[in-house]
Amino acid sequence: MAGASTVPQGTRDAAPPGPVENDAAQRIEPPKLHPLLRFILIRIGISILLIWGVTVVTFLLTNLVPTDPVAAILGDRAAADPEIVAQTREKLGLDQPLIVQYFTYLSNLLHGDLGVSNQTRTPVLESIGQVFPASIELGIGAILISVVVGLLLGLLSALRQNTIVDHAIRTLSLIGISAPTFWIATVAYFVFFFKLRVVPGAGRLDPWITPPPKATGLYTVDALFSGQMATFTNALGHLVLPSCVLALFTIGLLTRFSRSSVLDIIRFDYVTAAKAKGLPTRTVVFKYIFRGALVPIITVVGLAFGSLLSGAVLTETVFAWNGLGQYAYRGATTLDLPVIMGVGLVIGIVYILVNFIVDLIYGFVDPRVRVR
Amino acid sequence: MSMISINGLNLSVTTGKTTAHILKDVSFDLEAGRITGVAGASGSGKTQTGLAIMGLSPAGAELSGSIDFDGVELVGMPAKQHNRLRGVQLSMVFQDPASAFHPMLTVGDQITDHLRHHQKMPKKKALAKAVDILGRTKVPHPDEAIHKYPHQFSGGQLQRIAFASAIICDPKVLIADEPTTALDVTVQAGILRLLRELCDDLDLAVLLVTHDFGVLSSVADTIVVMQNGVVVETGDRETVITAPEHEYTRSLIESLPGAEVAR
Amino acid sequence: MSIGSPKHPATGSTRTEAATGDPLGPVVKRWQFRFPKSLRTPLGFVGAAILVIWLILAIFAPLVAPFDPLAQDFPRLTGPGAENILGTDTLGRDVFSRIVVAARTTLPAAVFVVICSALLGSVLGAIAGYFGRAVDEIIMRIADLVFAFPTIILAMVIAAALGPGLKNAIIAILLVSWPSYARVTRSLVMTARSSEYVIAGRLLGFSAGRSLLREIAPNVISPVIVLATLDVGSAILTMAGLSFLSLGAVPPTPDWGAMISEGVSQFAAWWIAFFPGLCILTIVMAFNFIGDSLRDSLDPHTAQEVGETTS
Amino acid sequence: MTSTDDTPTEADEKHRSAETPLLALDSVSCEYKLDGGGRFRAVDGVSLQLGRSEVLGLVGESGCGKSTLAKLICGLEKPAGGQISFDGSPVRALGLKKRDTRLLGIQMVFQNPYASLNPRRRIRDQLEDALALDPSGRWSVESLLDAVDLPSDAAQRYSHSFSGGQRQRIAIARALAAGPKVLVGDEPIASLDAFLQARIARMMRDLAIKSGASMIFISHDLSVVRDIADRVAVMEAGRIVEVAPTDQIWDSPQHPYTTKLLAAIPQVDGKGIIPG
Repeated sequence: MAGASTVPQGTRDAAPPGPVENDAAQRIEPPKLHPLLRFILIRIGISILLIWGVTVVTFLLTNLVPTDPVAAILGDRAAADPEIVAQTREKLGLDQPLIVQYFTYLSNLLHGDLGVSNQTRTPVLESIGQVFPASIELGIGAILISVVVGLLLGLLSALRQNTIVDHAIRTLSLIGISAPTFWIATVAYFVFFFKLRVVPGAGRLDPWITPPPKATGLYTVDALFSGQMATFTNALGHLVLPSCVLALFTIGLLTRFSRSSVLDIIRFDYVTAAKAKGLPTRTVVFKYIFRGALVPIITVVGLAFGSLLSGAVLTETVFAWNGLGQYAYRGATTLDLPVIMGVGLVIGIVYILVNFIVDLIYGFVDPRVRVR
Repeated sequence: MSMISINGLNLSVTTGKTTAHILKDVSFDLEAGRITGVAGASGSGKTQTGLAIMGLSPAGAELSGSIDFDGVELVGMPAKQHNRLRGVQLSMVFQDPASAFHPMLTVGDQITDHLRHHQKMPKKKALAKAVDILGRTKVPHPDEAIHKYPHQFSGGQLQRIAFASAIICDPKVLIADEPTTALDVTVQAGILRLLRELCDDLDLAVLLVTHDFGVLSSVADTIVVMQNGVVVETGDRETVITAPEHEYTRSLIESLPGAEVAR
Repeated sequence: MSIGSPKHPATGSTRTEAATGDPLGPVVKRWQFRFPKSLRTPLGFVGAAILVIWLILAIFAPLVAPFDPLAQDFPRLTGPGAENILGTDTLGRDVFSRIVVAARTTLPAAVFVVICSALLGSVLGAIAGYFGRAVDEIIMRIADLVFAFPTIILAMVIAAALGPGLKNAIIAILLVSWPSYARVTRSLVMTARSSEYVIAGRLLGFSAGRSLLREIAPNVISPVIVLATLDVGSAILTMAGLSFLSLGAVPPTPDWGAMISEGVSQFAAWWIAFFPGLCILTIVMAFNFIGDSLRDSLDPHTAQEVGETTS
Repeated sequence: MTSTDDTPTEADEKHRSAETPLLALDSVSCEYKLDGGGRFRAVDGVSLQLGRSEVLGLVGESGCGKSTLAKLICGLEKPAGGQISFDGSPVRALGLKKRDTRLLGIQMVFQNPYASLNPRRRIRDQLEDALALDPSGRWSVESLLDAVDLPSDAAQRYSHSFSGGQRQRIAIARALAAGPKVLVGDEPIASLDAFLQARIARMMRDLAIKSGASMIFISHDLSVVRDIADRVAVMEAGRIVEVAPTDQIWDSPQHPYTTKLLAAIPQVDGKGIIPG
């Protein structure tokens, strides 16, 4: 009975600084930095360490492996002459102790010197600078497609768990991550260009169209800025097939991952609580379920970017897309070590930076990191 | 007249090829201004009874029988129609307050989104009402609380916020599923007192699901004892606790520590 | 009142949950072979079937292949037809024979590399996870360094430095793939190490080795097997990628990746690239189907550790 | 109630502390690092003694440090300060070493019955591991299972075929099999169905005392502790605020926090009185 309950003397846990919580506070030595600042500083530290580690890896691979750089530079005939070899070694600093060589290498890197291509004799960094925007354009196209499609398919699959839709999406995504991207590229190019003629041919633009004035190096963006709509449409048309092909693998990856994180979230009480408030399905799905699943998904987008970079190296050649990938492909097939190492270094650093940004987004999105 | 009248309610859940009968011929009433406590061991179907009223039975569930809510039949009601009752007339509070709130949304957002949806109330007005309601459920500094995130509150405070969210649309029925189980004993008393006050002041029909006879003895007006999906005993609080009729109820009460001393 | 007596009044509740005989169900046999049961899904079945076909093809390749895969006996670039059922390549070799013979190197190489990296990675991961501190830091920082590169990029850099060839490609893939095992095993071992049954064993005086081998290992091994199954697929893909970059098996050895590479410049002769790619697709798919079915049979938490990503 | 039959008088209490206690904690502290930086003092200068054949109840609310204290006693946490001694030997943090044989007399029953048994090993194997430590040979696998009311064919099974209450009884059997002198129960009944809690707690006390062991029973449930403990220690915010014989705690609590805890327990009397 209501009447039987005794008169409250102020509810204990509600009284603002309750005695128990006050004591608990005394037991905590507060962190010296704001958690978000600490989080960012740690991420920066880790990224710098990793980038340093990447330089060590590329240096060691260039210097410790059986392939003799001197022989590669000199060619067979000159390499047979010990005197020329010795001279070259000295010129390249190869007679120095390894640690000295590393610091020379590092200081060269810091001055933007990634070495010179054995084949073309052009500085590696310069060439990378020229082809980099093409890959960025392709990468952005592919990541946009794969994030949108992957997340939606994953969400759909999870919300329709164990239905025919779910099974179909799961099977397709498994097939998607099973196909070699460079093969899909070949087949897609053959079908859509060679047979059906629904997409434009290789390259970033039709050969008779001049590239837009260079600002960002991304043809679509530059064309828009300079108001050349015809060039823009053409560049966009050329972008469609390569980015879709490149996105295929990451779509599979993201679909599978977002499905499992959504299934994870659905089990939480707060989803039931949202339903118990009579909110429309749309709100429950997008405000509650999707937002919860987003945090783990964000981190995977960083990983997905890595597979995009790998995919680019293997597919750009097929589309004659003059980017980092095609540059790397040429370097690999001619065993041009400075080129390969340069590309490896640059991609490693880009990948680390992307993951750093992804971590920051994560930190800002999740209030448990952001708010003390 | 009863606010909710459950009559011959059956619930079976089919997963794959197996069908489990969760509720068998369950009947009892909820009355406005009274707390009906449902007791039972885990797996007795007490939680599923509450979820059935809310229309939130698990996937693969089949309901039969009747749940009459103020003249409206809830069993077999179309989902959309049920959705218009949820949060407005039927509301619910969960066991673990830490997991019943979305960690990435502010408290103010979460306790007003159904108010804004159902009553089309503008955000500003809704938040003002939220401050009001949080004060009523004795959450400290309500005007600051609405801008905070769930992890910034203790379990007891979050449960008070959950009660605020449950009553903000002036519901007629409140289902409290083990609302104090996750809390410390000193915090529990405050939450029970809040539940009693809300029930009396707002004339709520409360369904209190718990396995704790101490809780039932403190706040329940009527006690329903369930075992394996069957109601084995229904009666007023004092009778069920001091003179249980059914053997199962007796064994439950006798298994409590120090029960002899209490009598 | 007698304490702890089974005749305590609380029997009401114990009657439902206790105690004797039948409610426990049948006793489980000790070494039950569990995999076939978890493969009893449509995907698992399809995967197993495809894999069996490939195994048969690879084992009996010399009998299956109609011609010498290296012999340049035929007109160049003939489309699929009666004699050369999948056509001929730019040097007039039979595509079908080359495809079948290539399976004999790809399959064992992929399985070998996965077994090695699973062993290496999970042993390192278990050590890191169990002993923690400096050992953990060293092992996991090296792993992080590998993770700092996209897989194929690092494999490409290593393979290029070592020089082209199947052996070097295998070394490269081994070097880039062990860290995922290390990471998963470490995390599983850390969870197990702090779980109460392992602590109970430590309190009974188990040594670190005994607790790792007898208490933890049996609970970690199946997720590692699942990961390895999924990983055979990625190993085949990486190997094909390296061959595509001319960093895999050296010509004229038949190799799927290299065949696709050859086909890229021969669009009109689509069959040169199409069929080897189909081979890669089906066999990777088989391993992914099997791995996915196995993964679903793990408990949800462990399945999450195995993860969706093998980037 | 048996627990009150042999409740020590105050004189007994003094006498007992005069001889060397079985387990003694001397101003023990423990700190944790927090996730976002900062530190948390979980246990703050705790001194406590446990006599022979005694059941000590340790009560407090969540986060008060009672579980950390249990880990410290078992050597599973490294103390930031103070000493723990068991039967004359110092308790040192276990780390990665094999456990000191002199400390094998401290065994523990954990909170979560679903994690305390190895899912991949038979119950028999797990019990035999523990039996190997007890030279007296007073227990066998069968007699252990019988003592905790389980059929002897349970030995052949894996843990997944048992309910939570059954698993916890197996965990108790395993701890007893090692022939402990001190049995530490860290919230051993908290995950069980309410109607099983008192029964399992009484079973633990009964078996511990019968086999000549002492027990530290950690719980947030004061009424269960009252049922089975000889003495009760009340813990608040990392400190022990009051230690006294069980009846004394109930009848004349000295510390305001003890009073508050006791006042918050709802009575099962059907009178509709909200405690506190």
